Amino acid sequence: MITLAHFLTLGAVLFCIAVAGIFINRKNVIVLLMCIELMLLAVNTNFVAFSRFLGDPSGQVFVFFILTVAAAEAAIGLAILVVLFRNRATIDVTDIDTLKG
Amino acid sequence: MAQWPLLSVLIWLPIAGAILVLGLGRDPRVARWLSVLVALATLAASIPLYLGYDAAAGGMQFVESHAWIDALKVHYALAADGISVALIVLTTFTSVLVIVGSWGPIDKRVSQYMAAMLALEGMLIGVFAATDALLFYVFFEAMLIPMFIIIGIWGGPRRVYATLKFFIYTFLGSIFMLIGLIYLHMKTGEFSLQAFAQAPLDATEQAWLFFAFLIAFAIKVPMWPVHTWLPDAHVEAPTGGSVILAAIMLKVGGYGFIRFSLPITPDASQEYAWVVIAMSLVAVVYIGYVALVQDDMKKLIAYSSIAHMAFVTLGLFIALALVRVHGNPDAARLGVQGAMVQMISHGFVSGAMFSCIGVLYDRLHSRMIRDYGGVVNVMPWFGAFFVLFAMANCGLPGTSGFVGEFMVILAAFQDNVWIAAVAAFTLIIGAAYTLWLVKRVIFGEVTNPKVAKFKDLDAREWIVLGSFAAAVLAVGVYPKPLTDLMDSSVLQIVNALMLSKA
Amino acid sequence: MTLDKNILLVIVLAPLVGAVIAGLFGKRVGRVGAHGVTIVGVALSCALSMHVLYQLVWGGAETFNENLYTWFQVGSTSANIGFLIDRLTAMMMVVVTFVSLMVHVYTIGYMADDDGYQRFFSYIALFTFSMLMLVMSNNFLQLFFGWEAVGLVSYLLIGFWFKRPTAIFANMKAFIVNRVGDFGFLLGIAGVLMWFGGSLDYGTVFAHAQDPAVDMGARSVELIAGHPWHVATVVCICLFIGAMGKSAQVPLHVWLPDSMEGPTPISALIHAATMVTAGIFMVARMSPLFELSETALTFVLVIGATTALFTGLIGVVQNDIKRVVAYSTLSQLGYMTVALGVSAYSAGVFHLMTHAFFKALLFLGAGSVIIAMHHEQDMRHMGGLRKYMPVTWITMWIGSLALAGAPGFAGFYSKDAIIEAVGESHRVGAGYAYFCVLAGVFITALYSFRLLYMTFHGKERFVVEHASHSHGHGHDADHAGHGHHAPGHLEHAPKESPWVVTVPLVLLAIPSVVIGFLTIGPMLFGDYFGQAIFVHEANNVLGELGHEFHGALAMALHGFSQPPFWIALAGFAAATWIWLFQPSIADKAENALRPLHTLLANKYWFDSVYQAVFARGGVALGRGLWRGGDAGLIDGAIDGSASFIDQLSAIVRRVQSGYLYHYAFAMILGLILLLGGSWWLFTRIAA
Amino acid sequence: MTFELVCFYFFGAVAAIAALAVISVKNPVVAALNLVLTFFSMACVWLLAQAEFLAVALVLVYVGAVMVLFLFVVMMLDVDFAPVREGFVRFLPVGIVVAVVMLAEMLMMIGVRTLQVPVSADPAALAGMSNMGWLGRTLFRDFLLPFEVAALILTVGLIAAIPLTLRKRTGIKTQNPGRQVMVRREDRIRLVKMDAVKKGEATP
Amino acid sequence: MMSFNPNDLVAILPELILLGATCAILLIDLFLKPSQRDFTHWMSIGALAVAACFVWHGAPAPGQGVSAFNGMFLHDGISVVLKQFVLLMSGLSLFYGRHYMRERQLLIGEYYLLILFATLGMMLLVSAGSLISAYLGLELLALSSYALVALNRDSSVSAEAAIKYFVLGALASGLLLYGMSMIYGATGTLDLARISASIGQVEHPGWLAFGLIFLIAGIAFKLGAAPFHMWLPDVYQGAPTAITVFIGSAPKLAAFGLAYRLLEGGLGGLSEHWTLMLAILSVFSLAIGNLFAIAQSNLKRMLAYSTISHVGFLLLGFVGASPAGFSAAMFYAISYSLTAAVAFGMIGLLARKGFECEEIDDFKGLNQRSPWYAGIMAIAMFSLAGVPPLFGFFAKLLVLKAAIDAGFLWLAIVAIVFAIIGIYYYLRVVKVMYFDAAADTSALPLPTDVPLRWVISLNGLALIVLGFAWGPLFDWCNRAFGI
Repeated sequence: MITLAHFLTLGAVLFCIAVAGIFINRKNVIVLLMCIELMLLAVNTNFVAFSRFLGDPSGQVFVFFILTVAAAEAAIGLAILVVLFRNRATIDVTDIDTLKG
Repeated sequence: MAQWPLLSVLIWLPIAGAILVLGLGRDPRVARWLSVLVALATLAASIPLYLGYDAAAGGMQFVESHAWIDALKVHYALAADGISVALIVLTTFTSVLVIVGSWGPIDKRVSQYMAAMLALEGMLIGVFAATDALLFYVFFEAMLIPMFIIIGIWGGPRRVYATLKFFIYTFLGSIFMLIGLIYLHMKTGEFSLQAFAQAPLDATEQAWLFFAFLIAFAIKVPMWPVHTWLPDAHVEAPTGGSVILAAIMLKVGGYGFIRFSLPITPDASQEYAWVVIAMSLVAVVYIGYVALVQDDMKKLIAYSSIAHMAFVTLGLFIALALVRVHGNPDAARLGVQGAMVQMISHGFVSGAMFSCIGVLYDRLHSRMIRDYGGVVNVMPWFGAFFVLFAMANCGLPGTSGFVGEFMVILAAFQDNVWIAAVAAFTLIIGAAYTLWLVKRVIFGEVTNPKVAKFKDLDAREWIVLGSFAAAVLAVGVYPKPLTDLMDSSVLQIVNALMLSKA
Repeated sequence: MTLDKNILLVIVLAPLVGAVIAGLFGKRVGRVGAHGVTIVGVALSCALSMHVLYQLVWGGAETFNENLYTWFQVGSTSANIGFLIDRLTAMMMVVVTFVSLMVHVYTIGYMADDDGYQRFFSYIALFTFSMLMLVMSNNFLQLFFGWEAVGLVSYLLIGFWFKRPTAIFANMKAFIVNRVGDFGFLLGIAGVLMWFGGSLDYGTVFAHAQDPAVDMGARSVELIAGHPWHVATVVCICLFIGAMGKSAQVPLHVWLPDSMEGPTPISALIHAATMVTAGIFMVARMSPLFELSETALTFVLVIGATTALFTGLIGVVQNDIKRVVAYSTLSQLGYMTVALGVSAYSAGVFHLMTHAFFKALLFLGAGSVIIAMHHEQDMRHMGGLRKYMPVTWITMWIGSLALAGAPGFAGFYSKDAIIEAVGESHRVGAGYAYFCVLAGVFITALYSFRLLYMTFHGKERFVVEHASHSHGHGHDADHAGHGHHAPGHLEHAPKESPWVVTVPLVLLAIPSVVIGFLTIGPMLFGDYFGQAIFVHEANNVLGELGHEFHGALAMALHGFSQPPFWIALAGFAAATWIWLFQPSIADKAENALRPLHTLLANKYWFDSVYQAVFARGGVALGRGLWRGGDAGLIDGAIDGSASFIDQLSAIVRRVQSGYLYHYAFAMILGLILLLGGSWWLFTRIAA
Repeated sequence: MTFELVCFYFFGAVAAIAALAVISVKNPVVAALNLVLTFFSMACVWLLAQAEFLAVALVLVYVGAVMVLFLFVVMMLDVDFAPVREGFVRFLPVGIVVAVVMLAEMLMMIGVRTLQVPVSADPAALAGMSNMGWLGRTLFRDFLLPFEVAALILTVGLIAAIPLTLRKRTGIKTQNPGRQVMVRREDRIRLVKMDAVKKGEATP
Repeated sequence: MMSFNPNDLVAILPELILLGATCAILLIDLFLKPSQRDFTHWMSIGALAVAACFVWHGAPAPGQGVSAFNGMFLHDGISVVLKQFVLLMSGLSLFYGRHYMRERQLLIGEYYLLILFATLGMMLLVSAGSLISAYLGLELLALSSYALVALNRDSSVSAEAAIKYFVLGALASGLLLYGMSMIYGATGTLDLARISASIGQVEHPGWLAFGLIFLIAGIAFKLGAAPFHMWLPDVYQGAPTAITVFIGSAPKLAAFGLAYRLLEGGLGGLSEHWTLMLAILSVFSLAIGNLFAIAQSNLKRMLAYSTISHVGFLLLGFVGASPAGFSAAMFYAISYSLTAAVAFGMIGLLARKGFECEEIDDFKGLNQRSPWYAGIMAIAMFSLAGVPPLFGFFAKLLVLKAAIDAGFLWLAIVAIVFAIIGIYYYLRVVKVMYFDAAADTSALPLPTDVPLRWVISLNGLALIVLGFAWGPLFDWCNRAFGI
C-alpha cells in the first residue's frame, strides 16, 4: 500500500537531486532552469500527497498555482537567458562571473 | 526671563545660525561676520544663564521637559546645575574665540567651516544641558559629525587618517554606552538620568554598566591607554578644531563620568575606582614622558591635555574612596570640585595653547618645534602670551591651571599619599615638557630666516589670546565664583555617592 | 593697636602696579617712566614696610592676621588670601623691599643700554610683589602661590637674555629643579591639610600642632604597610624638600650656579638676598611643625651642613666672579639651614638678614666690576682693579669681611651664633654639622679673599685696546657681540661705575657692617620674634647661648678668642699667601691635588649625572614610551586590527566568487546547518 | 505489495533516474528530454494519488508547453555540448555528499521510518464529485483572490518577456513606401555653394 | 466555506485601484511616443499616490483588522503601514529612476508597468493571510524584479545579475514552497490564522520544525540575510541604478511583511525555534555584510553589502518575537529603505550617459562641486551608519532595545561590534566626497529633472527631520502591532 511516506520520500529525493543539480552543475544555465522545474515538481508532489492524505483540496489547488507560476517563471527565465546569451554569446555558468567579490 | 527656555535657545541658536551661515554664506565675509554674530548672541544668551543660576539653591534649574517619544518615555529634557552652567559658559566663550580665531586661517569653504563650528557649539551645549540619557547620547554622538568634517576638510596632510581614527575610536566607545543605556531603560522604563540614578542595580549589573560607561567616557576624555586618537586628531585638525576639541569636547568625557558613572553605578565605581585611578596616574607619568619627546608642538600639547585630563578622572574617582572608605565627604567634594575646576581651566589653557600654535602655524605653516626658535625676538607680545599660557599649563599658582590640580592633589592625599605623590609628579614633568617647548620655540636666537619676518599679533589674534589670558588669570587669582557656582551641585553628587544601590 | 590693612595692601600692590605699568605699557611710558614707576612703587612699599616694622617693634602694634578674600571654599576646606604680619614678616618685608629698592636703583645703571630695560623693571617689581606675597602670607596656599611666583620671575629673569642658549637652558633648569622641590612642598601642604586640623591657615595649623590634646608629635601613619612614620616627620620632610629646592640645598642646588646667567642685579636680589632664602624663611615660619619631629630636623641639619661645606669648596676653584659668589651663597644657605636644623631658627633668620645685605652687596659689586670689565666675568683676566674703581673695591672688601665673619661685621654675629648653636646642640648629626660649619669658615675666607685678590689686587691681567670706534657701555646682552675680542682684551680702560651703581653699594655696605651689631641682641636672645618662632624647650640652643651673651660688643671681642675666628684667619692667610703673593702656588696646588680639583671643578658631577639620568634618561624613557607604547603597542593594536579587518575582508570577499553554483551551494549549506541545528534543538525541546 | 505500490516504485524510480540524468548528461537536449520523462513519470505517480486533474495538467503544461519552450531555446541558442569542467569532477564528491546529507536530514525530520498515516478514501469521491470538480469548487470559492493574482503573474510574464526579447534591429534598411510616394524635389537634391578652396588652407 | 462577499472588494480597494491604473497605463503607453513618456511617469506616480490615499483612508481602526477573501487577504494596521511605505518607496524610485533611464533610452513603458506590478505584488504580500497569497504576492514581486534587473538588454552585467537573481530566486522559492508543503502537511491548512491556531495540536511537530527551516531559508533569501545573501551584491551592482533604487528599498518592507506574516502570523507558536535561527542569521549577516563591504570599491556593491548588515540589524527586532520587537523591526525596515533610497538615488542622480558614477572614487570632491548633494549623501551615509541625530540611529536604537529586552544582550553586543567595523566604509564615502580633491573641479552638471532634485533633497532632509520627529512614526508602528 502506498503510504504518505512513499510520496514524501520521493519528493525529498527529487528535491535533493534538483538542489544538487543546481550546485554541482558546471554546464549551462538552461540545466539550472530545468533543475528549478524539477524542484517545483518535488514540491508539488508533496502537496499532492498531503492533499490526498489529508483529504483537503487546498493542497492540490496550491499545486495548480505553482504550475501557473512556474510557467510564467520559465518564460521570464528563458527571456533573461536569451538576453544573457545575446550579450555574452555564452550561457556557460562558469563564464558568468563578472560580478563578484 | 523665567519663561524663556533659555537652554533651548542656547542649543538651537547656534545650530540655526549654522544653517543660516550655510545658506547665506557664499561670500566668506558674510559667513565670518554672521557666524561671529551668532556666536556672540549665544554668548550673550549664556550670560543670563550664569547670572540667573541660583548657586546657593543648587540643583537642576532652567528645567525644560517635553515628551519626545511617548512610547519610550523619552523626553526632550534640559536642565542645568552649577556644573552644566560652568561648562556651557565655557563653551559659548570658547566658541566665540574659536570663530574669531578662524577668520584668517580658514579661507576655503568658509561657510561650511563656520557652520560646522556653530553646530558643534550647539551640540556641546546640548550635551551639557541634557538630562535625558537618550538626548544626551544624541548630542554626544552627533557632535562627531561636524568635528569629523572639520578635521577632514581643513586639516593637515594626514587628516583623513586622523579624522577616521577620531570618529571610529569615539564611536566605538560610545556605542557600548548605548547598550548600557538601553539596558537601563529596560530596568526603569524611561531614559531620564534621574530615574537611572535611582534604579536599583545589583553588583554585576553595575559592573557591566560601569565598564560600558568607562569605555565611552575614557575614550572621550581621553584616558590612557585609549588616548592615541587625540594626538593624531589634534595634529591634523585646524587650529579652531583643535581648540574646540581640547577645550570643550574632552570635557564631555569628564562630564559624562559625573552624570553617568558616579550616580548610576556608584558601587561599581567604587569597586573599580582603582582601575580609573591607575589609568589616571599612568597617564600623568607616562603621558608626561611621552609629551617630553614630541617634536610637533600640537602633539606635545595634545599629550599634555591627556595628562591634565587625568586629574579630572583622578579627582572624580578618588572621591568614592574618600566618601565611602574614609568617610570624608569634605575631601571628596574637594576632589570633585577640583576635577571640575580642572576641566574649566584646561578649557582655557589648552584652548589658548592651541590658539598660540595656530598663530605660529599661520605664519610658517609648520608645527615642528625645530622650525622655530627665538620667536619672542620678533613677536614679543606673542611670546608673553605664550609664556603665560605655558605657565598655566604647568600649573603655576595664579593661573587657572593650578587650582584644579591643587585641589585634586589635596584630595588624593587624603585617600592615599602615594596616589597624591604620583599625581604631584606632574609638577615636575609638566614643567619639563612645557618649558622645554618654550625654550625651543620662544627663546633663543632666530635661526629660521622665515621666522625673522614674522609680524607680531594682529588685533584679531590679540583679542583671542587676550581673552584667554584674562580667563586664565581670573580663574587663577579668584576661583571662588567658579567654585561657588558648582559647590552645591558638587555637594549633591558627593551626597549621592554615599548611598549604595546594591 | 592694629596695623592698617590698607597700608599692607599698598605695600603689596605698589610693586605690582609698577610691574604692570612697566610691563604692559613699557613702550608708552618709556625708560624713565618704567624705572620711575617701579622705583616709586618699591620705594613706597619699602617705606611702608619700615613703618610696619616700626609699628610692630616700637609702636606696640599687635600681630596682624586677617584674610583678605576667600580663594575658594569647598566644604570645610577653605583657601584664603590673607596677611600674617608679625615681626618675622616685618623683618623680611623690610629686607626684601630694601634690597629690592637698591637693586632697582642699581639697575638703572646696569641695564642702561639694554633693549629689555622696561621689561626688566617690570620683572623685578613683579618679583618684589611675589616675594612680599610669600612672606606676608598667613596660609599655606598663598605661601605656595608666592613660592611659585618668585620661581616664575626667577625663571623669566634668568632667561632675561633669551638669545643666549646658556641662559635659556639655565632658567629651564632652575624652574624644573625648583619644581622637584615644589613636588615635596605640595605634598607637605597636602599633609598639613590632612593631618593638622583640616586647614591651610597658619594659625589653625600651628594651634593644632601645639595642642597637647592632639599630641601631633606622637601621631603616626603607615605610608608603607607595617612601617609607621610620624606624621610630623613626613610632613616636615616634604615641606623641607620644597625648601631644598628653593634654597638650593644639596642635592637640589644645581640650578643656582647656573642661574648666574641672568643679569647681575637679579643675581643679587633673587639668587642671593631674597628668593633663595624663602626656604629658610618658610622653615622658620613652620617652626611649630618642625619642632614636632626630631627626625625631620636631623634631616635638615645634615642637608644643611653638607651644603655649607661642600658647595663652598667648589667656590674655591671657580674663576667666574659671579659663580664664586654664587657658590658662596650656596654655602651660606647651608649655614642657615644648619641653624634651622638645630632649632636655632632665629639664628637662621638672622643670618638670612645679614646675608641679604652683604651678599647683595657682593653681587652688586661684582656686577660693577663686570660693567667695568665690559662683561668679562673671568677673574683670571682681572686684577689690580682697585685703582680704577675704589668705591667698588672698598665696598667689596666690606662685603667680603662680613661674609668671612670678621668680628664686628654683620656676618660675624650671625655666623658665629650659628656655629655656637651647632656646638650646643645634641641632635643626631650635630657633630658632623659642627665639623662642616667650622671647616666652612676656612673655605669661606679662602674663596672670599681669593676673589678680592684676583679681582682688585695683583697685576692687571687684561689688555686695554684703544680701539678707535666707540662702542657704548657694553651690556650683557651684547656679550656675544664681543666674541671677536680675545678674553681679557678691553676697548677702554675700566672705570668706576656711575652713581646709580655705587650709591646702592654704599647703602648696602652700611648694614653689612652694622646690622648684626645692632640687632643680634633682640633678634637672637631677646624677644624680638615673640610668638613667630616656636622652639621646643628641650631644643632651645639659643636660649642656652643666651646665658652667655653679654651684648654685641662683648660678643665681637669674645669672638677673637673663638676657633671660628682663627680658622677664618687661617683661610685669609692662606688666600693672601696663595693669590696675592705666590700666585704660582695655586697652579702647583691644582696639580698636586688633581683628583680633588677635578672633583670640585666638575662640581661633584651632580650636573653630569642629573643630565645623564634625568634629562637624557627622561627623554629616552619618553621616546621609548612613545615609540614603544603609544605608537607600537596601542596604535599598533588599533591600526593592526584595522588592517587585519581590511585584509580579512580582502580575503573573505573571494568567497563571493561570482559563480552561481557557489551561491547556491552557500544557500544549501546554510539550509543544512539550520536543519542540523534545528534537529538538535527540536530533540532537546521534545525531550 | 500491491499493484499500486509496484507502479509507484516503478514510476518513482524512473522519475528519479531521469532526474539524475537531467543533471548529469552533457547534452542539454537530452537533459530536456529526460526532464520530460521525469515529468511524465511523476504525472503517473500523481495519478496514484488520485490527483487526476493535476496529473493531466502537468503533462499538458509542462510536457506540452514549458518543455517545448525549453527545447526551443536550446535550439535557438545553439548551445554546444557542454564540456565537463575539471571543477565538476573535483567537486562532485563534495556535492554528492552535501546532497546526501541533506536528503538524510530531510528524511529524518520528516520521520519517514515511523510515519504511519493511513490512507483515507478519495475525498473527491466521498464528496461525490470528480477530482476536477472537487478542485474547481475550492478554487473558485475559496481561492478567488489567488486565482486573480495568478492571472496577474501570467500577465507579468508576458509583459516582462517582451521588452527583454523583442529587439528593434538597428542598421536594417527597410523601405517606407509612404515616404517614397510623398517625396519632393527638394528632398532629393540640395544645391550648396562653397568655396573652391577651404578657407585658411594655405595654397602651396 | 464561504462564497464571494462583495464587501471584500472594499478591503482590496487600493490594490484594485492600482491594478486598474496599471492596466490603463499598459494600454495608454502603447500609443505614446518616447517623448511623451512623461505622461506615463506622472500617471504612475498619480496611481501610487491615489492608492496611498485609499490605503490611508481605508485604514482599519487599531486592533480592528479584517480579513477578506476567506482569510486570503488581511487588512490590518501592519499592512496599512507597510503599504503606505511600499507605495512611497515605489514612487520615490520612479522619481529617482526617470533621469537615469531616460539617459540610457530605457525609459519604456514596461519599466513603469513592472514597477507597478511589483508594487502590487508587495501590497498583496504584506496583506497575505494564507500561504498561497503570500507565495503569489511574492512571485508577482519576484518575477517583475527579475525582469526589471534585466531591463537594460544591452548590458552584459545586467543580464548576468538578472540570471543570478532569477536562478537563486527560483531556488529560494522552491525552498519556501517545500517549507510551505511541510507546514501544510502538518496542519492541514494553508490559512495562516488556522495554522497558528493548530500549532499546539499537530500530529507531527517535526514537520512544522522542518517546514519552518525551509520557510526561513526562503524568507532569508528575500531579506538578503546571510548565508542566503549571495545574490544581493551581484544584483544590486549589476542592475541599472534606477532599478537598484527600487529593489533596494521597497522590497525590504515587503520582505519584512513576509517574514512577519509567516513567522509570527503563522508560526508564532514556534517562536522558540525561529528566534534562535534568526539570531544566528543575524550574526552571519552582520559579520558578512560589514566585513565584505569594507573591501568594496564599487559604491553600489558596498551599499549592497551594507544592506546585508542592515538586515542583520532588522532581524534583531525579531529575536524577541514580541510586538515591540516587530514594531522596531518594521521601523527599521522603513528607516532603511528611506535612507537607502537616498543613497542609491544619489548614484543615479550623478550618473550620466556613459558614466555610471557607481565607483566610490567617482564621488571624489563632490563637496567642491556640489555641496548640497554632497551634504544629502553625507546625511544618508551617517544615517546608515547610525549616527544620531539621524533617522538611522533611532532605528538601530529600537532594534537593539528589542534584542536586549528579549534577553539577547550578546546579540546586541555582536551587532554593535560589527556596526563599528561598518562605520568605516560609510565614513569612507564621506571622506571621498569631502576630503578628496575632485578630478574635475567644475561645478556639477545637474540633471534637468527638477522633480528628481527636489524629491531627493526632501528625502535627504527627511532623514534629519525624522531624526527629531520619529515619535509619530514609531507610534504608528506600535499601533499597528497593537501596542
